[in-house]
Amino acid sequence: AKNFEDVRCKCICPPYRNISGHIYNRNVSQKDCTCLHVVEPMPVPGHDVEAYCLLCECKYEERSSNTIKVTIIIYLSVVGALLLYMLFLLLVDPLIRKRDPYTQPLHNEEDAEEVRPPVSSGQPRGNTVLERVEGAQQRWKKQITVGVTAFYWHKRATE
Amino acid sequence: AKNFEDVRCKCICPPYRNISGHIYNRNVSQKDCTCLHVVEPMPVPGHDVEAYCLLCECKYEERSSNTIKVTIIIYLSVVGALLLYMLFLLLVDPLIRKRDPYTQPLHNEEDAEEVRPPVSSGQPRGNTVLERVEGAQQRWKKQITVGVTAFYWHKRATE
Amino acid sequence: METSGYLSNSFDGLHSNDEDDDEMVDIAGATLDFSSSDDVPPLCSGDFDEFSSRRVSMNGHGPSQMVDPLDDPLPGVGTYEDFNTIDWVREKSKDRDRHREITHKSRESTVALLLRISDAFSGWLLMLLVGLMAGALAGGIDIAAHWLTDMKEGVCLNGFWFNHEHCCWTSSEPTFQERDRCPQWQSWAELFSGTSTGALAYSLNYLMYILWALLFSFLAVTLVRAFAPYACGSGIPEIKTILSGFIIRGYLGKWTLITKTITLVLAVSSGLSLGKEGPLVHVACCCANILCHLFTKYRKNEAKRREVLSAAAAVGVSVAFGAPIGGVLFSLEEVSYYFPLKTLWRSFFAALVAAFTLRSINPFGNSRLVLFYVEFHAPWHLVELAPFILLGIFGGLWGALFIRANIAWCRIRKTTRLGHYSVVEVVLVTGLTALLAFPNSYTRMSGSELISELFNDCTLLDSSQLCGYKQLPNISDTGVGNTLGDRPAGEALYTALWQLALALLFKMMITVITFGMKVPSGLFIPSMAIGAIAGRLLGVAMEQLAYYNHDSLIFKGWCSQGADCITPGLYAMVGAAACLGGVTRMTVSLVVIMFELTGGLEYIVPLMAATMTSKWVADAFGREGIYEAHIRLNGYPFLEPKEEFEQSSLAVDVMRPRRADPALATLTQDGMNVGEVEALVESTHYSGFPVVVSQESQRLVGFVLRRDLLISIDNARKRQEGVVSASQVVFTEHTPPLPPEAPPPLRLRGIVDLSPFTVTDHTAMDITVDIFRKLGLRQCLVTHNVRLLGIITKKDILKHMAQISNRDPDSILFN
Amino acid sequence: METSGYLSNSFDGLHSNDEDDDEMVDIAGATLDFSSSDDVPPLCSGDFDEFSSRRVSMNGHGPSQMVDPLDDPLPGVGTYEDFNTIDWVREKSKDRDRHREITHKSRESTVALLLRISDAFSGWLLMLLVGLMAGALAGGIDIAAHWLTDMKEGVCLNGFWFNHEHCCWTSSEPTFQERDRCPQWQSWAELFSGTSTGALAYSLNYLMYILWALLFSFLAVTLVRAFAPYACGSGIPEIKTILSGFIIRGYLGKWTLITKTITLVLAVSSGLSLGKEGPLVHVACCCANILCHLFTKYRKNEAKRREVLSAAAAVGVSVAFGAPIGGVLFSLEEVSYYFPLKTLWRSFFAALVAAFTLRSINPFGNSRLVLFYVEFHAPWHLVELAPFILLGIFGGLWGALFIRANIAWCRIRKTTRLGHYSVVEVVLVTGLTALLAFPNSYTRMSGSELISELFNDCTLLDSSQLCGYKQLPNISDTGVGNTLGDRPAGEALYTALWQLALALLFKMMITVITFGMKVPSGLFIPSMAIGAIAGRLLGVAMEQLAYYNHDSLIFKGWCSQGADCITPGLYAMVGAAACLGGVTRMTVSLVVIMFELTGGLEYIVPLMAATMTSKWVADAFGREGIYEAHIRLNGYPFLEPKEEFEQSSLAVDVMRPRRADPALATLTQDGMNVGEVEALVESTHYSGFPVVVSQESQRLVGFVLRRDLLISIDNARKRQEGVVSASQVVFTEHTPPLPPEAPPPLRLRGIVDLSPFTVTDHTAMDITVDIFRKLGLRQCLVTHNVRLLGIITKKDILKHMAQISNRDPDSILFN
Repeated sequence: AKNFEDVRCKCICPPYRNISGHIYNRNVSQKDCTCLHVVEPMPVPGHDVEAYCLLCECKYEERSSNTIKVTIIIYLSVVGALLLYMLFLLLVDPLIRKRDPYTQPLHNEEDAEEVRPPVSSGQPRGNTVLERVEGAQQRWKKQITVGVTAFYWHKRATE
Repeated sequence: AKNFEDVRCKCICPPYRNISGHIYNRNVSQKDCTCLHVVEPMPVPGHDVEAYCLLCECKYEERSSNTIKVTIIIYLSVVGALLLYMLFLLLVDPLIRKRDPYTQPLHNEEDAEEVRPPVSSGQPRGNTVLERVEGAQQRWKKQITVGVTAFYWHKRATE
Repeated sequence: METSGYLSNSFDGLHSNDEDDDEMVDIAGATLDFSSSDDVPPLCSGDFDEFSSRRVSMNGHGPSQMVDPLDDPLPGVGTYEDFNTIDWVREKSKDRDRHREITHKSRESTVALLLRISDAFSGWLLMLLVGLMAGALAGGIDIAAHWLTDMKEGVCLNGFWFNHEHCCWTSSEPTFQERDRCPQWQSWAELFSGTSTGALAYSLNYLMYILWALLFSFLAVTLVRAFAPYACGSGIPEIKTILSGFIIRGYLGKWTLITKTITLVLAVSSGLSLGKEGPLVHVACCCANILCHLFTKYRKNEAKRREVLSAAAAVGVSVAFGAPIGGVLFSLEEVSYYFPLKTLWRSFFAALVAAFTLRSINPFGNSRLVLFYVEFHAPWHLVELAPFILLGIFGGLWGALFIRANIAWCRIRKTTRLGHYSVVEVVLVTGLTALLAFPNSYTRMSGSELISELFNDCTLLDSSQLCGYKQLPNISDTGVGNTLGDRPAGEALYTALWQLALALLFKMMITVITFGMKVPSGLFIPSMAIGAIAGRLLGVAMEQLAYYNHDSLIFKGWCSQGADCITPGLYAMVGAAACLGGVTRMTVSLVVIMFELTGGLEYIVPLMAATMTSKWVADAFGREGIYEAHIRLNGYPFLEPKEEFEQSSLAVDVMRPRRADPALATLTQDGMNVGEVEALVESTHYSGFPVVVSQESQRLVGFVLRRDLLISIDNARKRQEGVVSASQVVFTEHTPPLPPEAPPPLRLRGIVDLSPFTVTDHTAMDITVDIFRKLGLRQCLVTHNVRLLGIITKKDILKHMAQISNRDPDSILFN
Repeated sequence: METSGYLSNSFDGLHSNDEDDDEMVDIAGATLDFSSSDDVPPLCSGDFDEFSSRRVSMNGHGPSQMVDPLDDPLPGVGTYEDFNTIDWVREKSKDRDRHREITHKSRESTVALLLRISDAFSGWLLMLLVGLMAGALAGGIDIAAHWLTDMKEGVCLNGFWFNHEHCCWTSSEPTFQERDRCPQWQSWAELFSGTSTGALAYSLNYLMYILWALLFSFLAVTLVRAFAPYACGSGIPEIKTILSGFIIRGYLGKWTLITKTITLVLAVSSGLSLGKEGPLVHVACCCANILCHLFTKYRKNEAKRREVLSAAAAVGVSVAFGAPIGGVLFSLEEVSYYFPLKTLWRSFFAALVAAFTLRSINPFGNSRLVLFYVEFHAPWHLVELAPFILLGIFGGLWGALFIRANIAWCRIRKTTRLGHYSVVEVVLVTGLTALLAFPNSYTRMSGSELISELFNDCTLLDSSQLCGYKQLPNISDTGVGNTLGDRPAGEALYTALWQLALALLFKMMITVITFGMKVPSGLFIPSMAIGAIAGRLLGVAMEQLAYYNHDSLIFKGWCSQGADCITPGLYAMVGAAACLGGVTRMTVSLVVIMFELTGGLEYIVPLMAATMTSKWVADAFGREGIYEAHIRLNGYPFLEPKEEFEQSSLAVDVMRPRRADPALATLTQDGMNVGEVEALVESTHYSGFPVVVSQESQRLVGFVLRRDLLISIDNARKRQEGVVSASQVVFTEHTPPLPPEAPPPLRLRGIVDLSPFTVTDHTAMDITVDIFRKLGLRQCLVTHNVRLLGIITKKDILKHMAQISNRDPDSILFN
């Protein structure tokens, strides 16, 4: 069911002879959205009504205030959640920093082990070839997201 | 300069109350192409004019009768020329047919000799390889334009 | 006699180099003076000097500098025979060489710089010219066709060149009910018998109608037969094939253009169930091809010319429907093969210019580009999607049925003796059409007028039979605006519906046998008319349903009493789109064309729903649209870019020679003499030969085309001293040491393509097909561990594909 | 610490196979529970069985049936590393194999048949989902951004979630002059001090405006930094690169989507000179990428996924401008690399669905999809083309200038220490923008509102400052209709013009430093705003000129006294198109977008003239649009499809190894052991190795990718018994006889691509570049008389092209 607040018929009537412009706004159904129904009181005498109404523009509009409400609330809660999570990370940061940074990432890798190729743990870590490949990426990342990434990689290494 | 005949303002007025529909058609300039200027005599009393005019639709239209005339005349003359040429070919046909069909095409080839590769006359005509290549084309032409091409090739060979 | 005609013709074809598309001139236009001015193109005055300098470098006394294998050293080398496929890579490479040379020269002098700039802008200039010419021609065709169509009915006393509408243009006689009646326009009955009513007048008009129709169609088919057999049909299948790289000389030539323009008007006016839209595309392409001769850049390069032709196809649709964007999308979706972004911009520009030209000619006198332009903005409801989808299903079914029936009929025409009586056929069909069409007012009027009437929404201003609703007492109170609420159908409307239903059946029958006759014939208008009739019928039915059941569950929310909730004109539009979509399988371009016709975005969703449904339904019965079906019927070598290659075969399965065949005919890079080469060439019919290091190793050096080889050898025998059958043919860069008494060798490295495309024998065919499509190859060599195994040509691929889908591989006729 | 972070990250990257775009989840979302549900995709339950069966066939006890070299026998084989380019041919071939298998299976059982049908329709279903999701997100973004923007101004007492307009929705208080004032909406000054006028209220509002702006931008940049650095910028350059085949993991992931959506609203609301249009394209692509995970067909195939992403780019523009056709053309012209016809239909469908979804959400409450939808049909005169072309020149100059200035600024940001202070930079720029923008009403309002106001034509119903013309006495006599004739400018209009001129200057300055900051930022709205201001200024000037000189030669014919002959809103529209065209170098798609915005075809010619001029002028100063410039600035491996390759170099000039380099590292098909292979792989950094018959003959067998090789060897060492460093690596089909005491050989034929692309050394580079572009190759081998000479990779080509145009070849960073 449509909320009664969510429909309106808005008539804009420009200045006519000596009557100044006026905006009329009423909650009526689409069928009744005509100048004759909405413009009340009619500022002109009977024989001028047709000419006056000709100049007016009536538009029927609908909205959904519920959609607006829900959207705004969802938006605010997501922003809030993100901010809280960020704060949490910032607060926990000093606590974690004391621990060995290398033991932490394993938590992730264990989860994903089974779908990853089993070779992942057998590969030597400090491989020079890999390092060279990584070099280019590192250069890129520095150039593109320098500053941003610093913060972010730092966090990752210390998680 | 615009021909006076080439502009019109056409107002179509639908049935209104007890007046039947009517079409008004006048040679007026674009500026004057409004119901008030074109609908004469006005079938309704003064206070109804605005309402009546609202229902009428006035359209200003232009054309160029010269363009039409010239187009039609050009078209007819091209058709005529083509028909005459075709008749000519049909009439001359029996006369030419008596001569050797092989001597005739040379007339064209001599004209175009200089821009064509000089090899064209040295090549043996009844080459079997060529015949085979041509075979496919012939098959195609028969299938696609059979009947039509018969007439046309026949003419070509006998020109 | 016929055979000799073929031979000398194809012989010309082999050696023609510059006047590539105007062979017809030599034939039909022998006494007209076109040929000489065209055979020596105006911009190509230095031909002779170039020729002699080339000859020197060709025969290689002195160090050869020809690093580029694609240089064309002889006129004729690097051109193609009729009914052959071009090599896109070679053509594009040639153009880049040309461009590079101009760029290089432009650094040297100001004149050359100016030449370079003019070269860069010649593409845009050409587009401008194409747009202007095609727009003007379309305007002329519109005016003439209108006039001739009305000629069947009567004549204007004001001036015989006016059609009915223009005759009554300034008259104030027409009344609201009979809008087209004015004293200046006299029907034949009025003219002959003085009366316009009664049985006598009716039969007189009937007779005149049939006689004119027969005359027009007879003239059309005779002219087509006499001057340009290529002018028949819609031309779109052939243009698709040409754009994909095939060469049909004369198909886009001057005689085709003139004949098609003239006979198109006649064919449309004769009242046959055909339209001018498809042929307009052909006309626009002819214009483009002829104008290409003005610019060296486009005259000499088949690939560049095809870019222009793609744009011209867009121009054709643009003027046919007044839809520039739709035209560009049509060219992109339906017609073109190679459509780079540059072409996108240019074709858009050309389409705009053409539409603008047409608008300034103003053929209909109402500033619109098409007769059936509509302008309504009535909203539609989501529930209406159901009937729209129904229309889509109808369109799809009709499309599938039409294609099957038409192809079957065309096959009969091709294979039986019926094909020999094309003139009789056309005259008979016209007579039948005219006989059946006259009594029914909806078939008597031309296709565009019918569509226009069906698309039209009934307002207070309309008085046509289709708007014959019962007058409600309170009509004048509905107030401001010209729209009307739903009303019950009246007597007149019921009559109209019956007539429409009969017209639908008649059009469906007659279109099947009309399309493919030997007159210019487009398919768009008949298909749209059929769809529009079906749509209008459904629309009126829906309207009445809504009127009588406006309180039922479905209609309650949006169809209150007196509201204008169903627009039958919209249904007609959707139906037209659906039928056209079912026949041609267009989707996006069709929606855009329809939406440019209506000028509103509101109806995109209904149109899209209908065309998509139509395409899916039609695809369920057969994957091909009418154009692809005709391409296959005629056996053109067309590699459908939309079709996916599903089989898992390898290159080795498709290549020639097959296992049982004799070994591949190859040339060695040295060691063969002229006589041997000639013997090899003449004993085979291949269009090209791989060059290998030696017969034993089969290591690939390059590829040489039969045509280039023949021309070069013949030329050398004529112009170069001492070349005899015993002369060695050398394809290497440096001449190997020869015995002192040997005749001078013939050096032919210049014509060898040193970078032929190769794939390994393990390459999957789907990848190979992709390469052929995307790069536009003509042939590709197959190697295994760098040993030459065989060759795959486009024709081999097409044959393979035909075999897979259980068709006759021999239906592919050309290379 | 940083280095170790990089390493372990990239190490993950090397071995991640399924969860290809969600690496960010492991990092930022460690404690959220996303990762586990995503790493094992819901539709891929049979992974384990497949794995073991594959292993058997892999190690080849028993006859190997692997004729197809592209089968992926191991998880990880056939995937790509981060920041690498995909091989389109391999991916497409993989998809065809998949499809063939399904087709084959479907003949066996009904279930498989159903699977096949669902597979065929999954593309359409995916498109539907993408359209729905992107439309819904765009609606949410519109609503939230509107609300937050108005938040800078005041708050609604009816409910804090209403923006200014919706707050006054039902109120009958607004008057004709002050349309947006109602008691429910309280500005901050009213709320705090109770008064709405006076210096105090003004300063309070000023302060609150700045504070909110600072807060929004600070939040935006912090969230981007914390959760998804990839969410910054417009995203179009990166999407272009991704669509061309590059892989940037996480760029289209969940975290990027969430962060971009959230921060886009914040950034737009903060009043910075940026728009939401570009980022909406990124958001739509993220949606598409995430939804791809639901369908095996798209999850596992990089090429198929890119087809979906192309469609998603169309969806993004469709919802940004309410222009479905324009969106499709934008994707085609500007963004996409590989755009088959199927994608055309699908993207059109998705764009329609998205537009429909957005319309049903109705974010602006007026059934329009964009704020600045206009609807006027005033005619224009041919003479007006001159000012339109002037606007085109302005747009072109501004585009060229903007690109230079912005790239210079971004380079400074990249190379100096400024880059380290992104948060400070964003906050400072926001502060500056807010400080300068508030006093001028035309900069205070949001970009879309400004454009909306500028596009608007002045009718009797309008009361804005821009319509401040002098009232003529006989106004009410003009009669029917709402249009007005030209009138002299009044006081209010002159004020507005001054403000507009200042706004123009300000916008031009601030946009240069805004674009490229570390917040989501689109360029369409600021560019259009600048053009619209310039256009409106010129339009009003023309109008006044016509009014005061309506008897002069130029205006006489069409500008009679009291006639409405110049529409300033149209000039604003043309100016907006020209500036946007100058910056992005779009042409057709831009015209179509503008024409969908206006809903009328009348203005195609003015728009086309302006955009074409703009493009030509801008191209004269530099060939690249802003997106290409950013791609090059970032060194992405992007092979521009529009650019022509002009040089006459040959493949042999570009290939590696060069003459001075050591010979090409190749593997032999047998005879090497695991240790040797590993040593070779580790001593080089090439991403692939050709396999030859023997080192002496260098006859090519195939090509094997480094990644596949490494994964296979490592896997074999772990899982297969007896594989040690001395085991022979065998790439042949049949194992050669080995000495009895030798360890079992490692058979790796399955990972060899037996049909690598080869060209001869004589192939011109332009052809090679064409092959790379059209087929989407990653590398190509160079042979001479079938002896392997070297290899050309995409990177080599890009480096070569950079060298030709005198750029630093080392700016190309990736493969």
